[in-house]
Amino acid sequence: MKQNNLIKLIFLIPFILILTGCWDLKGLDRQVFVIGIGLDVSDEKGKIDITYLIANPEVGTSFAGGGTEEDTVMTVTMRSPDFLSLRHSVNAAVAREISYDLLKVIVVSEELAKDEEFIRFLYSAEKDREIKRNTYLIVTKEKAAEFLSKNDPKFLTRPHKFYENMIQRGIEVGFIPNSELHHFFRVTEEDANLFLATYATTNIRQKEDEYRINEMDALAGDVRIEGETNSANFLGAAVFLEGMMIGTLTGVENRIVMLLHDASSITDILAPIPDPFHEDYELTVRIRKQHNTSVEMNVHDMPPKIHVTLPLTVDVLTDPSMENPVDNKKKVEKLRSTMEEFMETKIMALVEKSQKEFKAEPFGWSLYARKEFKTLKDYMEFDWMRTYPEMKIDVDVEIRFGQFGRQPKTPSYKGIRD
Amino acid sequence: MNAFIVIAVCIVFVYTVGFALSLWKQKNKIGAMAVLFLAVIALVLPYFSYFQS
Amino acid sequence: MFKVLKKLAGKKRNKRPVGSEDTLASQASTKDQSISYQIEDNIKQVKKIFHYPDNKDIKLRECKIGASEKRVAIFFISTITDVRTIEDSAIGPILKNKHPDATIKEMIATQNITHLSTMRDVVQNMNTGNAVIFIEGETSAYAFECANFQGRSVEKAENEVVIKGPKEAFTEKVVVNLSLIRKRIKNEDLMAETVTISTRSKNEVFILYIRNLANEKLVDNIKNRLKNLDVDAIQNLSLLEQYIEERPFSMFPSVLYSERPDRATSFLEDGHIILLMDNSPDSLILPATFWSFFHTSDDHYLRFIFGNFARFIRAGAMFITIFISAIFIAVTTYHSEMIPADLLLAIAGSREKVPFPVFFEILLMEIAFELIREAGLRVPNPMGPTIGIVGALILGQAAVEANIISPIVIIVVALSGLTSFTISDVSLNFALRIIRFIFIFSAGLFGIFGMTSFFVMGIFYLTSLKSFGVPFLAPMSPHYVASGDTIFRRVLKNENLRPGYLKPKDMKKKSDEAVK
Amino acid sequence: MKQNEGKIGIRDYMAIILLTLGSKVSDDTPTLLYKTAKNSAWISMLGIALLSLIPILFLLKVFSVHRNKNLHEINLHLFGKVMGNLISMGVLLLGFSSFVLDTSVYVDIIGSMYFTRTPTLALYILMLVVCGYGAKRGIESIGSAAWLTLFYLKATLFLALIFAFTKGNLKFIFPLWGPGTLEIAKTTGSKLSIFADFYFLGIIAPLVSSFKEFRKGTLWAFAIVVVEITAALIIFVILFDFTSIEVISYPFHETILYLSIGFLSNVESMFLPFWLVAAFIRFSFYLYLVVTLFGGIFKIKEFEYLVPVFIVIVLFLGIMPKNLTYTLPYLREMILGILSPLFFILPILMWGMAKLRGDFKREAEQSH
Repeated sequence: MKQNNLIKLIFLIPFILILTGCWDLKGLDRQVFVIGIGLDVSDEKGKIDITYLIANPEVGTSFAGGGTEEDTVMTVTMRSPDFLSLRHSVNAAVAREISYDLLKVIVVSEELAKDEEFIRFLYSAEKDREIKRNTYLIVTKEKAAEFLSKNDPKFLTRPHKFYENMIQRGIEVGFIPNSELHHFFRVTEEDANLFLATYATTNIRQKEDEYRINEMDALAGDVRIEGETNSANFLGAAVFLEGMMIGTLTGVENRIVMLLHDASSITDILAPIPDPFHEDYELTVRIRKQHNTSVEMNVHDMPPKIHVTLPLTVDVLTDPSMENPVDNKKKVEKLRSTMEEFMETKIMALVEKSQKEFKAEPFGWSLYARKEFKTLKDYMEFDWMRTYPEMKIDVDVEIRFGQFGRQPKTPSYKGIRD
Repeated sequence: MNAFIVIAVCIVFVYTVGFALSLWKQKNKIGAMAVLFLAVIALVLPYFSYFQS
Repeated sequence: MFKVLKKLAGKKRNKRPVGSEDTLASQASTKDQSISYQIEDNIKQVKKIFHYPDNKDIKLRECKIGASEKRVAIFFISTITDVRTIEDSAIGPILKNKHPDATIKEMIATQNITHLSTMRDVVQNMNTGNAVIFIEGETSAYAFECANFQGRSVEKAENEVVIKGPKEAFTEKVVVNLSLIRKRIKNEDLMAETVTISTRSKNEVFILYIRNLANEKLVDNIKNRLKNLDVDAIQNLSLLEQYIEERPFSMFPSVLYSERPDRATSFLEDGHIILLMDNSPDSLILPATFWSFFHTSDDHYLRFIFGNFARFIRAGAMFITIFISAIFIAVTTYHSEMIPADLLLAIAGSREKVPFPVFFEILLMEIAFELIREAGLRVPNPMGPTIGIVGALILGQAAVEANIISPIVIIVVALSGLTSFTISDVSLNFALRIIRFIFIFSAGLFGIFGMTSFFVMGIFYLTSLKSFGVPFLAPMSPHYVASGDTIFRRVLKNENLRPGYLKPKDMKKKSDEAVK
Repeated sequence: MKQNEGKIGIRDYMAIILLTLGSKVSDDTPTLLYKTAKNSAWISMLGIALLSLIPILFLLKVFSVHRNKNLHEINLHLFGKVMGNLISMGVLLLGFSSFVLDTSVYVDIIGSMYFTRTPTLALYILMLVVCGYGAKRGIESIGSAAWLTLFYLKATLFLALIFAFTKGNLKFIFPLWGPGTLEIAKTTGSKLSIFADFYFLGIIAPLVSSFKEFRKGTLWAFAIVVVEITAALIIFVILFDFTSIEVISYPFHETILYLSIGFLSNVESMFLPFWLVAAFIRFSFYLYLVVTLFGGIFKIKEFEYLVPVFIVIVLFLGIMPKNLTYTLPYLREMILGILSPLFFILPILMWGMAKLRGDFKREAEQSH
């Protein structure tokens, strides 16, 4: 018995040794890492122009062997039916194997995103094992190829770092939506909602009068930013319905969507809003959402009604009119009512825009509707998409004041000017 | 690869037949037949499933 | 098939050793005689057996008893006896004897004196350092103890170092070792039986156990195994270990080897059995489980949290030493997506100028490390550390500068080498180092899939392993009632049970009152 | 102390069940449920659990009077020599085919999700060699290995599920009744055999140290497994929503592909080894069961010598289905469909036979 085991073991060794093939082996130094994939319309039907943004691993490392003066990135554009076959065809120009391990973004030009065919190309991403569902989708105003090659981040020499940080920060402050492919597929398949994708451009307007000044209620490219900084802007959202781009949202609109949507991870928003005490000035407030939005729905009425209550905690951080609202109950009330009104109008404008212009909603309210139905069949018959534009929606903002800055009181303006 | 598979299958076949023989000697004839049957299946099966496709 | 193989395997085993014509037999036949009435014959006989006077340290002193004028012959081997004792307590009193009727027992002033009736006993006594006295006209001889073997004195433990706790270690003299243990267990139930295990050199093994604790079956099993050994000579315990273990080809040791009397004692108190032998500055503890190799005495000498912290570190080190090189290979060649982006680029960047694939690079450095290690061990003492520094630092640095090895590989290999030193048990240490290479191969061939396959096979192997009937991973699995001292230990007060896998006669280590 | 040679304790026994049944969340079992029960798969799972309890309890009842017999011996005892052997043979055949299908599903997962370029055959051989080695080492070794690794395997699974839960949206489980109660009931009926493994566990019943532990272990493990699978089913839904979940073939792997934990953005290769260990132990156990049952039917005592030949047969049967991703679910469903009624009826039948033969009365007399 014991002897036999030994013999078995001896049998096993060649099993393992001979069977080995190293089939999936890929040396790190024999790969190049794609950080971003750009998709553009091509004039040939069934094909698209695909651009790879490839990182140079040697940049940013300091080794005894001596550094190099090579470029940080390179871009390659080729025409291809999808981005699976391209991985090999691109080797005509690129020396090493293409790896998607570091793939962070898929960039789509607005032109292609608005094309009906777009969804066909994007779905090949779900088939490729190496493309992760947490890759971000970015829509650019110009051609994706142009965006990728023109974008020249400052300070962040590693391109993946740039995209990672830019998107992370953008989502945190609410300028851009969380546009993971996972959500794209999910929303598209659910077929009831709008999907929001990050909107970005390097095509910054040059004419003075077309700039918007110091306000985020704009799309990427429309904001005036001076000085030498990154050549790309990430602001606002591209709106997708059934896998096709149908419009855009500005930065502020995107923030509203994220505030209303429970699933978004927005933590706090710093924003200027009009000072109720003095027309010329704006107060800076920090808006935090501490509870989930409460959505009451009556789907059995015709038209269905939705009542949304948005509980917000607001810290008033500046007081340019130097009115010291903290002291005075009346002033606080005034502040509250004007603020609520201001927000409600902003929100209602967006809701109306979604009902009229997009005919679908990005707020995730269909999820609340689901609770009202017992089975999927009932829910399908209700047809959220068709019903939504006719719904009666009203939004109620409830503000609780938090802190009033580090030092709640300011000396009164008049007192100083005396 | 193929050669290796053939050799491995043959080794297993011989091994199992040996076992069947020893069962036969232990007067467990049904068992021996069953094991022999398995061994034959193991020998023939690769032909149909692996080498034909 | 398997029958044939069995036969083949069996045949190899039963091969008779070539040229087994035994001179041992003739040696034995001369010894089988009884002691003669004639002292002349006896002296001649002993002289013949010991090849006196060719054998230089065999001494014979002939004299006559002072009063009765009987002839007396005293034999001893001068190099292993205390000559002074012989002079003072035997030769002196015999010569100065005044009473003609006095027996030899009345004359000699040593602690004990034994009566020998065959030549075999005579030879054996002389070989163990006793002096033998023949007296004219008597058919028996007398032996008295005066053995004095040379050896070291008790020194510090070198391989199993502790920070806190006793420092003394076993020496090559079994008497000293036994005394070190007796010093710790002052109990008449501590048994120290001897078994002679070799036919030519007559090596003796002391089997130590506590009578009312250790399982009798276990003791009998081990005694039988020792008695059944049929070898000419087993010099010391390290060799004996290989004779009595069940799986000589196994990667894992099944007998614990310790040079610390305190450690041996604590195992004795748990119901284990200890083997001691002359010429071995250590003890064999059996049965041994995986955990006993993993533990050190320090774990219990240090306070609960510190001891467990040490264990935690050691467990981590064990994991690292086995896996890190393999993981590095698997991850960089098969699963590069799991490396964080910056690190991935850093590794890829550093590898651009390196000529070898990762697998080969790691293998190269691991082998280099093992070379340095082996060299450092064999080099004369003062040069040892120098070799280490030269090897590790200079070689590594130069290899990186010459773009032969990427710097990250140096980190990985250094880490895996460094962590391997945390396992103090020599056998386990070797096992881990070899297993590391197997993992490196499996990772190079199948990535994480290969590693996991091998790992699972290892687990299956470990769980089926037994040391003298005790599962290797007990009491963790299969579960036994025990003090719970496996990866982590408990508070000392709560470790109040003996390990159940030994089936000790008394499970409770402490009575409840003592705990309170 | 209590452990005799060749027997396993309650820990090892439970660990085996938890690994073999618990790892069903990570193969294509969820997909089969989602296919018809959609987002209410977890409800149908609870239904299956409730329904499975009946045969399991009957089975335990039967085992309680035949403590030293294994499944095959009980079959012989209850149904007579011919019928008993036939039933055991049928059970063996079904068990064997589901073993073949399960392994090929796993190999398909490994091949399509992690080792895309490695030939299936190579993966298959390596996996079966490891499992064969485990099966040859015997039930004690498998049990010990299961118990040793159980904690780590479950901890990582738990971690993955927790992270998935934080990423998901709980509202996706609505509408609660999914495709309607009828569909859910249908799913419950046809997929009952998810717990058919409990029937096969009867093969090792006498190897558990005592019947009390066998019963306790079975019931506890059953409860834990039900909770585990239900939780996983809910979590997959709230992560992917009912539309996507239908198209995903291996939800667990899709989940770990999507997850990112802290600074590690791709963690699937970190979960892979743990999942693999579970798979190896699971299939070692299955192989052991199949070989033991075969040995039992044909009275072969040294059944471990059969392992190599079974490996070869499984291997070449497993690679046979062409176009794995299309035929596998179909075959799997077929086997599950056959097993479901059998799993429900056989134990009741066994109980009935035992009742007829008066086994229970004798037991009662003995206890007095």
